[in-house]
Amino acid sequence: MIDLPEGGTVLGFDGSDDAEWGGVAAPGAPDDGALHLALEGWEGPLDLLLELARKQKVDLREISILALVDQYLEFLDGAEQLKLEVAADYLVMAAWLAYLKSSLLLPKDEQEDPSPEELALRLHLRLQRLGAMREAAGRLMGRDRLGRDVFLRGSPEGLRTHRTIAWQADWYDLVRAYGQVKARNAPALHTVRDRQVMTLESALDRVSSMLGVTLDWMVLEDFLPATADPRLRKSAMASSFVAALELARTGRADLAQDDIFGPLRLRRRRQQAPA
Amino acid sequence: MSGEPESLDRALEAALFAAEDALTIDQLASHLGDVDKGAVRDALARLAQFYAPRGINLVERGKRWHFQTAPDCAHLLRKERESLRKLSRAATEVLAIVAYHEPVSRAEIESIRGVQTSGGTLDVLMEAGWVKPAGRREVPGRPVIYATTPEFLRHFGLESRRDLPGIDELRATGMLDPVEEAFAAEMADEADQERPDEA
Amino acid sequence: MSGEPESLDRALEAALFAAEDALTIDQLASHLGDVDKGAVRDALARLAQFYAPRGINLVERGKRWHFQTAPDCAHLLRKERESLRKLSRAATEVLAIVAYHEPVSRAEIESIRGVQTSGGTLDVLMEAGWVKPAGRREVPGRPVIYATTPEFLRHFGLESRRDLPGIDELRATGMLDPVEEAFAAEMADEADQERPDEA
Repeated sequence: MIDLPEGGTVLGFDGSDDAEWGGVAAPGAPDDGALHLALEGWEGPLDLLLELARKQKVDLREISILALVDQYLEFLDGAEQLKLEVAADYLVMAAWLAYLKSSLLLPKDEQEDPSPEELALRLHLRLQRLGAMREAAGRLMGRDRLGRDVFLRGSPEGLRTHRTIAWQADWYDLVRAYGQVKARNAPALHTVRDRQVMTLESALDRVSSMLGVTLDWMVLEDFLPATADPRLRKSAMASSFVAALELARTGRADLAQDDIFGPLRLRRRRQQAPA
Repeated sequence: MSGEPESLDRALEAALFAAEDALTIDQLASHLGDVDKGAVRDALARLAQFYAPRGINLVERGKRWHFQTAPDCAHLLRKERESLRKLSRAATEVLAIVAYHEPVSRAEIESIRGVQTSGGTLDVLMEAGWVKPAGRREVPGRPVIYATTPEFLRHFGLESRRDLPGIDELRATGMLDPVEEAFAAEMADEADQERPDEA
Repeated sequence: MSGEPESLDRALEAALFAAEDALTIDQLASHLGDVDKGAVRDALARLAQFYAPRGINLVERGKRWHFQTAPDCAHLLRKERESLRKLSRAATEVLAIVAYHEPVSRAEIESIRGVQTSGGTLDVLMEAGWVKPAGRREVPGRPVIYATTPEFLRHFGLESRRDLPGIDELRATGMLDPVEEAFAAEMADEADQERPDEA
């Protein structure tokens, strides 16, 4: 059983449904404003039919479809404000209902398929479902609603998750950091290691004096002093090389090298007769 | 519950009282430092019972718990709080259809209401936080389907959708079935009933 | 208070719960429809007593009444999530300098470190609770001087600052080696330690 609330008068629907919806605005904010200007707040033909059916004050299953059809057509006749261009749905429904009515009145054996009874049943079912939802909406809106009937705490403190940083350092880190600071800033004493070198002067002396002994080519290495210290040997090599270049530049020696990185040879230059 | 309240009860009271949103048992358990969820559940039941006769109630809405004022104290509080947005009748109907039929497409809503539903109506419901898109129906056109939200349950004081007023009765009487199904069922019934007459 | 609460008590509970601010007795009385103020006062006293042992308390603050979470439950409202973070090398150095030289000004710290120290570094150490300002040095400019805290000693497991090793000990343990050498030595150590795993 669907228990439908009572409505206002059939033709003078004036939105007095308000109270039944638990404070929600009933008409006035329809889906299609223009339509409702003409039809005073009905949400389409089905809505109007449901409203008319409710006026029969019987279970929706028991309503007389014929009576409903008559009321619908009568209503459309009486709706003076009806604007054709916006009420097309209503007129289509009216035409369909007129057809349904005539079919219902015809003798049974002249009926086509689907039978008018089946069409009427479908209409019944649709009205029932819409009625059920409308009633459910009413009951829903009538519940104790948050912000209307029940309230949340006015000013909750809120639950918060605080992220804190727990700094980590241990004794070792600390002490070592101090040690490093100290070490970094300790007065630094730089000592240059004492290293044996052969100076250019001594190389010049040595090479030129050795050149005086022979007129043959000699490899540069032959001029180096005998030493086990590789560093000193490197230094002697560098100085002797520079000395050889110096002797060549001043015309006292000839320098020859057959290939790149080949042995560097030098010999005393023959004294030209000063002509 | 008499004498000193248990410390878990006190902790739950404090947390729920301070919370800005309703909290699930999981959230409560983790917030209170990984308390056993069964214990939280028991304590919540105990507290709900304890607060039932008072001016503040502890309620569960869609698996979330919160404190709210007792419904019968509404008249004392309402005068200051008339900010609740009025819903159009179209919107209340669409909301009811979504709630009782969910998930439901716009075409299905329209077929029940016998009228086109403007997008604005669904928007209002979505803006209120009561309805949300819930995927698409895997039929040609893949229409968007809509369902209610936890906030809907909270607002209307429902523990779950099973608490929707009259839903069992509506389901039992086939009022939630599509017209075509109901029609087929009725025709079958009639055939059954007519057979004895014909015999 | 036992059995059913009185309706005034319930009304006060609901009103105080939903209120955004603390309310005076006058406000409560007029809000609830011109109830007798004496009755409101009595009811508030009754409620305060009723809620005293619970996780929510009803308290009066400067003639205004409001609900608040019980002070001993306050820690439940803030879930502390600690994230551990290792002190940066700069901060560790500054901390070490403060520990060895305290009390010490920022300029002194900088001169010992040989680099400028950002204010943030000292802030981190103060946030960690290991360093605190310890007055001002009575020299021109009156710079703030810093010292370590008891929490510092606790964290580092020191009975007193005298437990910090001296320079000679540091040298003996290789802690005065220049950073690069110490680093190289550590890398070598690590390589040694890793080798067995690889084998």
